[in-house]
Amino acid sequence: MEIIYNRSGNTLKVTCYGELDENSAEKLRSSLDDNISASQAKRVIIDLSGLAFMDSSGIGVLVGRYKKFVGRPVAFFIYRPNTTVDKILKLSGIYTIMPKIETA
Amino acid sequence: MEIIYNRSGNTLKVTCYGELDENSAEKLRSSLDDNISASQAKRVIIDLSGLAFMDSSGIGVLVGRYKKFVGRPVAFFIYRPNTTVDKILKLSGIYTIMPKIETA
Amino acid sequence: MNNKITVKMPALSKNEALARSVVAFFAVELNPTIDELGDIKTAVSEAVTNSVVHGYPNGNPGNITITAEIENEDLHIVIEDDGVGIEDIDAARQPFFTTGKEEDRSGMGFTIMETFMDNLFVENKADGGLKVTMIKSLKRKIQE
Amino acid sequence: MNNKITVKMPALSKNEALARSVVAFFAVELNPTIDELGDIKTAVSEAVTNSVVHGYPNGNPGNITITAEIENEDLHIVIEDDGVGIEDIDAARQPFFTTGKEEDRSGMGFTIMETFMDNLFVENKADGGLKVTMIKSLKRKIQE
Ligand SMILES: Nc1ncnc2c1ncn2[C@@H]1O[C@H](COP(=O)(O)OP(=O)(O)O)[C@@H](O)[C@H]1O
Ligand SMILES: Nc1ncnc2c1ncn2[C@@H]1O[C@H](COP(=O)(O)OP(=O)(O)O)[C@@H](O)[C@H]1O
Repeated sequence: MEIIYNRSGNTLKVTCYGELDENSAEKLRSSLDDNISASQAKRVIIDLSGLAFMDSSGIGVLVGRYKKFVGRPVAFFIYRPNTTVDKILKLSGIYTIMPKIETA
Repeated sequence: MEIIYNRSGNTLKVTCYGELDENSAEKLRSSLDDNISASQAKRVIIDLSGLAFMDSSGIGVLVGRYKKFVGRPVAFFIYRPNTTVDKILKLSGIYTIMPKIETA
Repeated sequence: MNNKITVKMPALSKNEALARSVVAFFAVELNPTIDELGDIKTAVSEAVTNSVVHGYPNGNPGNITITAEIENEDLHIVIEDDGVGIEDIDAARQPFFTTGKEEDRSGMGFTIMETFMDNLFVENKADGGLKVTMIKSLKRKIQE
Repeated sequence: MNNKITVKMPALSKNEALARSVVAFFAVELNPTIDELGDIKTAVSEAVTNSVVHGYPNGNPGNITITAEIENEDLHIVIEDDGVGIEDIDAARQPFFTTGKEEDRSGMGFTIMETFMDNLFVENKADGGLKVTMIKSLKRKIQE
């Protein structure tokens, strides 16, 4: 699992590469916490297009980040999940708290 | 296992893609027999650069083709094996009957 | 002859990727679509992760055994551990139910298995541990 | 905890690719080079192909069991079948020795296993069938 950050204005874009499962979740979790806090960005766009695989451990990470940063001035968006990942995200209802966007 | 033929003059170039093992050997064996006979080529160049995997079943196919066509006016050459395949081919001594060439 | 593989490995995080990859590789024989393969990998990953995360709460992980079998055009997958099992299976299968740390686990594992596969059976084994059976039908609905 | 997987499958041609891929996937934990991974895949393929081609000459293929285990920085691989075994193992291990059809088999299987791995043991099992044990040391000779 590789994680790349791109800052532009108030927006922090996070691109994830590889496989996101229980084994790699902790790496993404602590990386997001550190980088979001440090950046003080207002918008975090999570680009999932580079993920070859994700299971519900990924939902755990995303929902966890939402809960951690709720009340602070930062909004999360999800960008370009593949078909299977999109199905999981829909099932979990996460798009109501982290909307899916079509352009980033 | 995919097999592509290119004819130019007296030379027939055979390029193999995929994995060559006992399971796929028969396909290559009968394809070579049919195409070499039909082509009446004098030189057959077997390009192995597209092979992701080959085990000793591949040696069986190559030695078998040599024996089948020996005495007929056709010579075989091997082109671009990867490191592991090259080690197997050296071990088997096949380069004495099917020389490895550097350009094709 | 129906093809069937059995894979046994310790319930370790680092084996999750191997587990789902083996089953996916095996399933290729049934000529699945990329989306079907994604469904299968995800469902297997959920069940295997559960054995890793919930099966052996006292440390000292035991084994996970995965069986994949082709019956006609169906893929049968069984994932078993020798861990603690589940007291109330009906409750555990509800969406968002989790006994894990809320920070980490979504409680969506069984829901995903159920949605992505055609059949899901969950049972405690007589000698301890959980047995999850899932079936994916790969019959082509429209003749190609 | 040392990692160890066991895979069981029928001795069918079409399972050769799965067998070598599982072991290669497992070996990645030891951080092998691409060439080392090629050696391992090839050696496993030779042993598995032997069980498929020679183990069950009367049709009705039985199982192949593959065990891969990490011990320190060594990869231990055991490939077993329940077939006919080998009468004269020393002869069978000679380069170019084959009882297969000369058109197909090169007789180089055991030679390749021996060359590509650091240790090779071949024995008939008490209850029938062949057991091939190979060890590849993945210790980095030069500290990186
Ligand atoms: N193999 C298992 N062994 C013991 N308990 C399990 C196992 N699998 C699932 N469970 C229980 O079922 C609950 C629901 O599982 P699941 O729907 O996959 O969600 P999650 O894993 O996110 O908690 C788990 O929180 C756990 O209590
Ligand atoms: N699993 C096995 N069961 C029975 N016989 C075997 C087995 N493996 C190898 N043999 C015997 O050993 C011989 C040499 O094997 P090998 O060096 O791999 O060459 P090849 O497979 O090309 O014949 C085979 O021809 C066969 O007679």
